[in-house]
Amino acid sequence: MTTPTALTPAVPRLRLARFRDLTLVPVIVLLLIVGAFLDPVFLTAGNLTNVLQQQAAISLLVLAEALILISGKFDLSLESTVGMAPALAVLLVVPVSAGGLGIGLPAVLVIPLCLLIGAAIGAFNGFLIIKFQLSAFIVTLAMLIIVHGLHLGPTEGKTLFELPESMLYLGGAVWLGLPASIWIAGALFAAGIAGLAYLRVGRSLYAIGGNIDAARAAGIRVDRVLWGVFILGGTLAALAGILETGRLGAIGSGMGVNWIFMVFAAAVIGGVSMDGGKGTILGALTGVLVIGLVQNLLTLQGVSGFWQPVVYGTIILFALMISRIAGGKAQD
Amino acid sequence: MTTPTALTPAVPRLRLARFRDLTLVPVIVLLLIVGAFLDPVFLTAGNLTNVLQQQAAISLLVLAEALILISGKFDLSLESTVGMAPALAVLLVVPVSAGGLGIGLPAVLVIPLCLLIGAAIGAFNGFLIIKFQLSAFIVTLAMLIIVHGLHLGPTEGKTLFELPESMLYLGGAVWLGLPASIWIAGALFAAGIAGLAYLRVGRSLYAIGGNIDAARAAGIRVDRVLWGVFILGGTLAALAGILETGRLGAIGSGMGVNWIFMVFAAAVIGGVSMDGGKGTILGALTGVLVIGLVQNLLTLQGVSGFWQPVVYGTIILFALMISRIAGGKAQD
Amino acid sequence: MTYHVEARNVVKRFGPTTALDGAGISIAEGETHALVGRNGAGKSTLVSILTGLQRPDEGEVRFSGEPAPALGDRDAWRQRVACVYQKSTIIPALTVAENLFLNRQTEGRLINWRALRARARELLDTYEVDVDPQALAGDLGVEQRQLVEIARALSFGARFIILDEPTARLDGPAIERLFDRMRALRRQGVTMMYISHHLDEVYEICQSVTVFRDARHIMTAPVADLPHDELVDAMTGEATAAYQARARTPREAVVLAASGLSLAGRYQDVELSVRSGEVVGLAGSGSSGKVSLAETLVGLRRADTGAVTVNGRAVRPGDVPAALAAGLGFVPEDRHHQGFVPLLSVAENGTMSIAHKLGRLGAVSPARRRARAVRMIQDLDIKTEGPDQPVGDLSGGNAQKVVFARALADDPDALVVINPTAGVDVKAKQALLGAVEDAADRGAGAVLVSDELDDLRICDRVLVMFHGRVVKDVPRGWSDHELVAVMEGIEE
Amino acid sequence: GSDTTTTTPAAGGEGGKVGIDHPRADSDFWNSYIKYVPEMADELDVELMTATNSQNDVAKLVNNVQALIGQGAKAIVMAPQDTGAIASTLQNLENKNIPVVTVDTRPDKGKVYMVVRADNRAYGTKSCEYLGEQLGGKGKVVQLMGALSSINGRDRAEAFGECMKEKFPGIEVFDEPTEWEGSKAASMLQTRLEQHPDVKGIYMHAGGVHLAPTLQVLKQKGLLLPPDDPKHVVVISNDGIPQEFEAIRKGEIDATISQPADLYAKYALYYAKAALEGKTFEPGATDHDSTIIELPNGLEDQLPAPLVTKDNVEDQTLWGNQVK
Ligand SMILES: Nc1ncnc2c1ncn2[C@@H]1O[C@H](COP(=O)(O)OP(=O)(O)OP(=O)(O)O)[C@@H](O)[C@H]1O
Ligand SMILES: Nc1ncnc2c1ncn2[C@@H]1O[C@H](COP(=O)(O)OP(=O)(O)OP(=O)(O)O)[C@@H](O)[C@H]1O
Ligand SMILES: [Mg+2]
Ligand SMILES: [Mg+2]
Repeated sequence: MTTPTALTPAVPRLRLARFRDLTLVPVIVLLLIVGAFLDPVFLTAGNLTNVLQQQAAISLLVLAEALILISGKFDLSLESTVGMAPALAVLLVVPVSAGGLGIGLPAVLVIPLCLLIGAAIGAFNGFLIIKFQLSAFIVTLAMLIIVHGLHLGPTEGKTLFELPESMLYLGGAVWLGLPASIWIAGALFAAGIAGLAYLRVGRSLYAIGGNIDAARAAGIRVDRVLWGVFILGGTLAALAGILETGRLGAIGSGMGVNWIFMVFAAAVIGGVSMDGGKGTILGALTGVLVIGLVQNLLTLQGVSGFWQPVVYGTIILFALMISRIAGGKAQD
Repeated sequence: MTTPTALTPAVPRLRLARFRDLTLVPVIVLLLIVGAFLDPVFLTAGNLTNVLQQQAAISLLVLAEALILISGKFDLSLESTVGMAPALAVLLVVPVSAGGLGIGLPAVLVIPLCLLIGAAIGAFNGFLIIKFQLSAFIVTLAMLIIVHGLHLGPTEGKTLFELPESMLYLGGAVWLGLPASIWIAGALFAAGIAGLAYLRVGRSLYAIGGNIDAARAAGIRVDRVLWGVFILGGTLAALAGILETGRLGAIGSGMGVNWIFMVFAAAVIGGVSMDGGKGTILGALTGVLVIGLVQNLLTLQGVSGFWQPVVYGTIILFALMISRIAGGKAQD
Repeated sequence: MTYHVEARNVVKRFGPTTALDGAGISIAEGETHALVGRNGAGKSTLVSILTGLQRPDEGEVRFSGEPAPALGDRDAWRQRVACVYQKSTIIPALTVAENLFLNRQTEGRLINWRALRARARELLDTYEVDVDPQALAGDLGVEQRQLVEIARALSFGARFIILDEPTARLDGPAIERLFDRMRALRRQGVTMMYISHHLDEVYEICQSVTVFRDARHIMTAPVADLPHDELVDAMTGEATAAYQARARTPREAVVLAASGLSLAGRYQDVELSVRSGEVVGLAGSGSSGKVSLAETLVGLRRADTGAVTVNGRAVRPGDVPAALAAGLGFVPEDRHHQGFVPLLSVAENGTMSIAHKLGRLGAVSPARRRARAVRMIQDLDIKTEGPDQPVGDLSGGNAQKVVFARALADDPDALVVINPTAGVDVKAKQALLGAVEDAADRGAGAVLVSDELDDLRICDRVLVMFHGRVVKDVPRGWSDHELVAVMEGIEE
Repeated sequence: GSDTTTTTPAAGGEGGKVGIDHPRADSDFWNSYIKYVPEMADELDVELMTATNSQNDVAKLVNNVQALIGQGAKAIVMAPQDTGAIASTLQNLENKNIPVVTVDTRPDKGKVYMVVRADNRAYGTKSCEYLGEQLGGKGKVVQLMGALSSINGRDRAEAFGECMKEKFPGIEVFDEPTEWEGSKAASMLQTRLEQHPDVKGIYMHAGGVHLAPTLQVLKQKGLLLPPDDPKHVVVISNDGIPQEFEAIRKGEIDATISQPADLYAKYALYYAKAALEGKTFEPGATDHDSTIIELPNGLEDQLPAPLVTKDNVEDQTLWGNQVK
């Protein structure tokens, strides 16, 4: 019945699909070339390392959001976790004199505590969204506000700068000539790429995001997987907070604030669909890089602060169009 | 074979469906009762009028966003239009000495110009999303940034104090004992409720948001309708800007900034689905009222600024749960 | 005796609807058991209960005498039962290979994609499904997707397999291959439950049959000693005669015509003219281009060359509203995809394309809409709680009737219906075919695209397409064998 | 006074390029500052690099500083709006021997060459004293606060609150967290006036965002009355933008504290240049009506922030009277 000829388009189509993760690569190449012409500093190893280091923390949020988006959900509260988890962890360990809560847990616990707080926020989100079947968008929007309040409240909006050493280490250390945060983000992205490609649970995210009923019918433990993804997301956001804390040397009340839009922008221009089931971690990574390079270039060029948003937004639109044209499919 | 009895259950179902728009009514009643106990001023006509007036501008954004969400799309850039459209319109008419661009169009044109600018932004969004088939989320995210930049750039971030009289009139006038902005918002909401219930084009929004291919196959001119919705959305945002300008007496560079999250929160707790095809304007209105009352109550109670977000977010979560329980269906 | 599968006194309610009201089924080891009933009788609901997707409000399910596993224990369910659901469970963004082995991509820890592809290739070959395992499932046609679903369900090695209307989207040869497969499985002792609205299929491969009506169990009997009429009567609850195609004489006026129509990769040089009062069938095997052609006639596609005229006037190509305004009515191929808006009511879906006639100045009068809908519900015998029920809550066949009702809503001069009876029960099928014939009797011309030979019997002539070309114009009075031969390109 | 310094520009631009980061572009005060910077650079003959803008985001500030260093900055002028989170950047700059002048805020930790600022706590105290005296030590006062996450907002609020408690215990203060948003300010003030129609005084943290909404609400409530009217609400603002002066002239508000945008720009560059020239400074009075004080991590030049009332609003040396 189906003639063999009908099958021929499959092969080029597949190649295209592979490429679809990498539609931003030409954009990145273009940015590198244009940047090199505009500023001699741009293409130096030092500057590019800076870009990577600057994007390390936010890239973890993009990783988290990409996982959540692929499984068809949504998490806005990640940005508040970035500041709140480290802040609360620090308050639990430092003495009252340094602004602490007077609980005085051992300082070595600060990092595990921070990650635990992130995981707990993710778990709570997951609980409301999965068990209560509430809208993910609005739950995590409310949580964005609440979690930020739980940062402002106990710190009274003050910056915490007397931090345990361990809290500062990761964000500041240099391993084998590169900042540790680059290694960490790199390793996690590699794990994400591999996990989503080669693990059953990774593949199940695509199934859940693509057709949740079908996933359930195929025996995937949908609720458990989704919950896990939210917890992982919160944990990654807390880790992003740790890296950022080390980079900045303190925890300000504005840490993470307004990151989430950029996070979505990076994920979506990188090919992750807001409708779930589509996109790759590698694509999301290219999205992060584009945004980092554009920001760096705007800084180097000293574009006036007033007009920066216009230039910046326009470049995002262009990246979007290129990925649309290269990808060939309507976006959603 | 269908016996007449098969038709009888229609009545209770209909009633239930009607109620679903109004799941927030118990929340509103609860807020009113609690508020009356907490503060004697709360339930006075003066205070409630204030709440309405304070919510008038943002409610127009909620109206716009509800229309866009119902038709299955998304617009984040509305918040930037609120400040940019009035600012640019003012710059086009005021003299250079007042910070103007030196174009010097007649001052009576300022309101039509402002609405036109809003419509143009909506049209551009629609163009990219419909004709170019780009992701609405990310297009309007980029536009949020760009449009805000187009506000900051020409004004150089300055607050515009010297405004044409007509720009201030609507936001400040009192008609029949109530602020004009309440009348305007009320009239537009009434029009929205009626239009979505009784007009062909209004019903077509539900069809498009519910199943765009089916809408197309049923002969609805999908692209035209969607484009119209985006243009209407931009225009309403510009009108919101006019009302807000009149209320504040000046156009600051932060006008509208960070509104969009509240707008979504109001629409979604009011029962409008982020997935399109579901929700009513009346529901969205109840969402706006809940948010306005909560804010008012927090101010009256003088809750500490540090903890306000926590209280606020928690109340949104509760409203969400109540509307989930009353609505009976899982949200998305 | 212990049955392999048993459901007893199952009650399942959805809000005000009772989908199952103390119904049950008992299936002996190794038999192929048919479940039949009208649209909305509760068949698919029983399927979701037998596969552990939904919990019955009352009643119990037993496998080989043992109580069914807990709802959360998906692995236990999957060992006991595999299923081809009525609703697609294909994930469009994933490849065919992955869809076939969803959640069992590997026994070990890491997925070996090469091995997975090979397994998929092998599986597809076994079932003679000719698709590339690396293609994205979303790029497949309706029929190919269905074949992938079937191949997946049969490949689990489960001892009990449910097939819920697997043939609704398949053409003749594909159905034959499926039946060969099912017979082989039966020889291996596999128990099957088979749901279909094609009763001759029931007689062909099932040993016993259970009939549901209005959410209740009506009867269970061996197929062999059950006359066809009795089965139909059990389903409908009344004496029902077989459908008789009517005789007609088409008039002179051409209401729908296409000339020189070509669309690259789909069809070439199509000439077509449908006269008033004439029903023209469009037949062809899979991928013959018949659906694309029909979609072009109604404006869903734009041809590369050629023109479509309705009542002698040219219609703007690729413009559905223009086609509707010119006097066309149509039923799209896939009701879920293009047919209806699930959240909107029966009334709104049914009147969507005539909304401009239900009020003035762009308004729609809810009362008039309701009145129209009540008439539609009665005319086509739609089983619904009323005009305000969302179409998404209707059973498949009833949703199809709503889509059909819309096509007829405007008394079209020309009617284009694509697979109109897919998933529709015997009685409904009669109603829908009757509606096409009624329209023709009123003077409309109709194009009926179908894979079902029974549907094509009402046609005054059948155009057969092969590889994108109209190869033969077969007048009334053909035999199944004759027509199939032309469709398969065996005979010119 | 402004132009009383006697610096002689020693061999123009000797020390190298000065990198400068602006904190934000969306407030009137900072925009005036941004406009003064190139003017003052010309005047002082400082070789200024293209300015970066960190848009009120300390993470961006850190990135910008990295970029400025990469491009060869030898001294950095910045205005970190988050005074803690800049610590490791300052450490970094110290290691590289790059002197830092901060404007408006005083970093909590990390070496700075000079902090150029008017004392934000002093704003709060001065405003409290003015209001307290005008109201005779009793009545109700609304404080429209900035963002609680900003050090300046917090300093003003704390000092104002402490002073009120100490010196004017008879005054009841209502704190409104407006997040520097005009919209919130209008709503909160309106609500508070509804609740307490007898509010007698208003303290606004930032004229740029709070002035117009406050006037609008007062007008709507019929409370925009001349100073001699018994129902007049006493309003004091902070910033010193031209519109505040205009309102003082009209009698709509009573006073403001002029935050010297021009002096911020001027002395930021002055000290940056001095640092490059290897000059050092000692705590004590300066030649421009200010005092340098010693900090644990550097020095701070506390520039004068004059109280402007109807009496001195025409003083042409006020920066608000100089902008066009
Ligand atoms: N999720 C649901 N919500 C509300 N009603 C439902 C739902 N699922 C099924 N129903 C109702 O239950 C009844 C039985 O539906 P079911 O799908 O089992 O019928 P069926 O026998 O499979 O029909 P068909 O032959 O058309 O597939 C119908 O009236 C249908 O409207
Ligand atoms: N999405 C697609 N992309 C590319 N080619 C396609 C696509 N869908 C169908 N085709 C090709 O178009 C031609 C005609 O397809 P069409 O769907 O009209 O056939 P059909 O007769 O309706 O088949 P069926 O009975 O299987 O639905 C076939 O050669 C088919 O392979
Ligand atoms: Mg069914
Ligand atoms: Mg087809």
